[in-house]
Amino acid sequence: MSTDSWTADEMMSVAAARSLREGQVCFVGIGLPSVAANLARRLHAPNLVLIYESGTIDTKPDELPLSIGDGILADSALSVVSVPEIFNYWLQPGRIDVGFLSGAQLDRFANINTTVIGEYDEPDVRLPGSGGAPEIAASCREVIVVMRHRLRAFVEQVDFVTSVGHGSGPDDRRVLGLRGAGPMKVITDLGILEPDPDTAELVLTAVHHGITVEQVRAETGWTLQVSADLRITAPPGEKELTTLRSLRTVGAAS
Amino acid sequence: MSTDSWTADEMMSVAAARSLREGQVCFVGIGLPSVAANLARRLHAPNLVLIYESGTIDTKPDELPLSIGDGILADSALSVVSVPEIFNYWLQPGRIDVGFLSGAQLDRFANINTTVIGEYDEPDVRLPGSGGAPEIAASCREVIVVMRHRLRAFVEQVDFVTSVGHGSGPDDRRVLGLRGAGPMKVITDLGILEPDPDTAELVLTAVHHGITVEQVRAETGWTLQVSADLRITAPPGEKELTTLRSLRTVGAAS
Amino acid sequence: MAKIVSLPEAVAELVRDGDVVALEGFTHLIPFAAGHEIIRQARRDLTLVRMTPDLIYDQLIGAGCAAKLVFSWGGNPGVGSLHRMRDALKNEWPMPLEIEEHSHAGMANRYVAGASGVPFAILRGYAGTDLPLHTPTISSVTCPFTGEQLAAVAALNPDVTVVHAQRADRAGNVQLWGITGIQKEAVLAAKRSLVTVEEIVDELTPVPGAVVLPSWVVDRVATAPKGAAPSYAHGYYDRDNAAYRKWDAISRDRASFTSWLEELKGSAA
Amino acid sequence: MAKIVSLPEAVAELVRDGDVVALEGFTHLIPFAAGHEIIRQARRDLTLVRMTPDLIYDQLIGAGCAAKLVFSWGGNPGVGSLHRMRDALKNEWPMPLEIEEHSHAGMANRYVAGASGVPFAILRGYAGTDLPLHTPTISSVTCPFTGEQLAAVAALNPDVTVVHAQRADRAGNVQLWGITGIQKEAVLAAKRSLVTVEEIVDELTPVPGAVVLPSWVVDRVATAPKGAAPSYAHGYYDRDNAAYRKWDAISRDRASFTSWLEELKGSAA
Repeated sequence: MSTDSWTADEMMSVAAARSLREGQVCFVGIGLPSVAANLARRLHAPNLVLIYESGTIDTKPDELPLSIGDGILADSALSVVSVPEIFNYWLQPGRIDVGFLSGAQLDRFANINTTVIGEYDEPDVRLPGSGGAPEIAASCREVIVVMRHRLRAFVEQVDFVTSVGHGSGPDDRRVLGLRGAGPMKVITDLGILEPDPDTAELVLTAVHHGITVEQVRAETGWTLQVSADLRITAPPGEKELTTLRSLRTVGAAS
Repeated sequence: MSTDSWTADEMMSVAAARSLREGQVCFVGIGLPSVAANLARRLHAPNLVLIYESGTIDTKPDELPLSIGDGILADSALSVVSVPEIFNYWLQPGRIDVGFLSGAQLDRFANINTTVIGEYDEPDVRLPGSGGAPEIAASCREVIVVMRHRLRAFVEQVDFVTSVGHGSGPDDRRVLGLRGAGPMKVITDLGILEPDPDTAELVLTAVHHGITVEQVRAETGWTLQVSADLRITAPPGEKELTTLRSLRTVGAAS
Repeated sequence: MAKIVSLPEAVAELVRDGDVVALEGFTHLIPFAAGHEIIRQARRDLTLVRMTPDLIYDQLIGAGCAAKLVFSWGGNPGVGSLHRMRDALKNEWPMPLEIEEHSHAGMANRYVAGASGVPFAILRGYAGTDLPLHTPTISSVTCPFTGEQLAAVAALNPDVTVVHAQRADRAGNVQLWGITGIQKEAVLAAKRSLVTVEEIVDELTPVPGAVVLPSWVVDRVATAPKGAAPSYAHGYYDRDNAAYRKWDAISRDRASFTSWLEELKGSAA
Repeated sequence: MAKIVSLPEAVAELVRDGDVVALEGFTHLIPFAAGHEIIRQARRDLTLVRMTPDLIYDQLIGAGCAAKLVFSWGGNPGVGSLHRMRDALKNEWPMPLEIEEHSHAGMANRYVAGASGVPFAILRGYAGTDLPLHTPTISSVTCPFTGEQLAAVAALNPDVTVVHAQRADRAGNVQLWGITGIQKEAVLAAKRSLVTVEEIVDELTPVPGAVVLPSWVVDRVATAPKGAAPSYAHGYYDRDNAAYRKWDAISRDRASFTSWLEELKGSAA
């Protein structure tokens, strides 16, 4: 694949990487968030501090971990602590800048479902469950969600609230005692959604280069509002693409 | 000093050491308890597990520590853990066999005072305070108290309950939710006191070789009951005395 | 003091039908060999506890050892779903499976409470999520100083905890390092504990980041070289990622799983 | 990110009159140099927090820096009493000293709660003792699962925590080992933090048993070689037991203490 073209997933990873700022402390989930965070560290944010829920603090893996507790995360970490410690001392007090999450379903208030599709007791699809996500969503200063934009995933209301975004409106996080700001950006393979400051509903604030608002709407399960100053995401630069494509996952065939 | 004679303190340390059994896990305070525990380890209990509240687990110091956090305790430990961990994971759940304590005042129910002599707000003597003692007294399977037998220290009722012995009677520990058995032996430089199974009041169960009941009564601030089968503590043996006398304290002049 | 015995002996002595059993190891040092021995000895009605039930619990569930699963994230890390777990939940094959579901923070704190000898732990968690509606071991308490409400979770005290470690000494003191996860808490919270180790050595030389479990909090130590494979043992062998991917195919259908199971039962520990 | 500055700068920037200040180090790594700099800069009305106030707090109290002491064991370890603390309590010299007294387990859990961002911690403690009668930061809570009553202690969140460590790297990451006590919790619980170190090195090579504090949870790092003396720094120098004994004589009377104080004030950090 040349750097003249790129996949939607690549655009998503690049956009997500760009959303991280140098020196931030980032609590990273496995999968798309891990790709984006490790890409940012190789691009504009070499001192991005990566924390994984397995207890690895300030880890600088050469390759992408396949699982949240890969040995490469421990080997390259400044410090490895126990699992209770990572949640109680590091995540819970609100000292993490950015929580990076993904999900199977996301709704218009950016609530996330990774538990079940359908009823809890008789699910259509049983998903892995919570993991660290509920408390990442609660306690990080802000949350960035990275997930593919599909109609079945971007729903009016999630079937199960695994991790609270903005609940059912702008005041819910405060009432619930959640101290972080919650999801401030949802970065997809089509564009970027951000909560409206007044309603907390996700609105489309950017479409990626080559994507139309209609395409985004077609994959969104609620009547998507579009920001008055809709931006167009700059396409991936050559350095972004070559760096992203050079990221290898541990144990993967080259 | 020859091994034909010994001091009252030496008799006390030897008697305290004898009270520990091989393989027991022992939470040790500094001072007299530390001397006795380290003596036992060199005599009949080489696998006695010593734990100090500074976080050192299964420590085997060559010399006696001067303070609870001496480097010699860390150097010779199987494991060194944090102070919260030593209290929460190791002491609190009741996995320690013996807690070894001392005090400035002790009363007839073996309650211990290391806080103040006199009124709390206007004390005659301000003592160091609690340290780890209240929870050692609460949570160890049993407690052994080692302290010099003096009238001003062995009182009808302590001025301040720093660490609960048997409260005010046999049922108090259960009511208070204290799970260990509490002080089962008070070893002094004159003899040994043990709680009466029915009343929980300390009674004299042994006098040390050469000590009379009258001597003990004269130094006890309540009407001391004497056990029907009062024992006489065997005098320190040669090996006990030479081992005790060979114990050096870290940093002390030899 | 820990007794050093063979793995079949250890499982026979410690793990009983109906027990609450935790096999812990956060991605790293997962006690696969011990789990397989539990399958071979055909334990039944176990309540299986684990933050991240992955292949080993998929295998135990498929083999019919489990009546209940207590967990916070159930998947094949980096690969996908646990098909045997799904089949048990959806189709009660080979038997019904009850679940009790938490977040990682909740499960971690449940073990901490268990290890600490207190009946519950507090955390900032679960607020606004749907989990408390389904999980009775989640409640709340009010701070007596500030009036603030916090989540409370019930302590976990397994009948048996099983973990895998790099090594033990001849007295049964255990040492593990790398990502140490929740293993210390899981062992300290348990009524009985079994540690499988890569090797038994004369002396435990200090290792940076190591957790040491003294012999007197461990009931049985058994050697099980490569006992964490296909997960990994830091400093000994790497994760067998191919085996994780291969499990996806094996576990997808009952026939291929059943032949895998027959093969396991025919092998020795 | 931690800024690396001189000790006088660090104290000037972080420690303010009226602050709640914790200088921690459990017998080991006691931040004497930083405490002496606080005396030189004549801070006033501090609430001094420390599990084991020993010589350094005796000195701060005698120098008139403290309005209140929060503690669990106050003595000269292995020697005897703290005479300046006693004089302040009994005779209000050089000024009155309020106290808030806990057990070690209570103080440790207060720091844990502070580091964990929750307003209180629970423990099995204080039951039947006289401490709760005098200490308002001790209360109780009822377990929502078992109905059992447990002690509750209020979180400690100092304005500033000061600790001493063996070393830091040039980015301000801190490493300490040996008896690590309550230092991690005390730093993580604090609004601001200062770490004095024996030395700054290019790279923090792993050390068994070491605690690492990442640069981004530390505000200032200052080199202070022998900054823990007369306590000790594991791997660097031993405890000066003679100095501890000598303090007993110096601190016994106001005159000898005052001349000690004048000498300290005349010396540079």
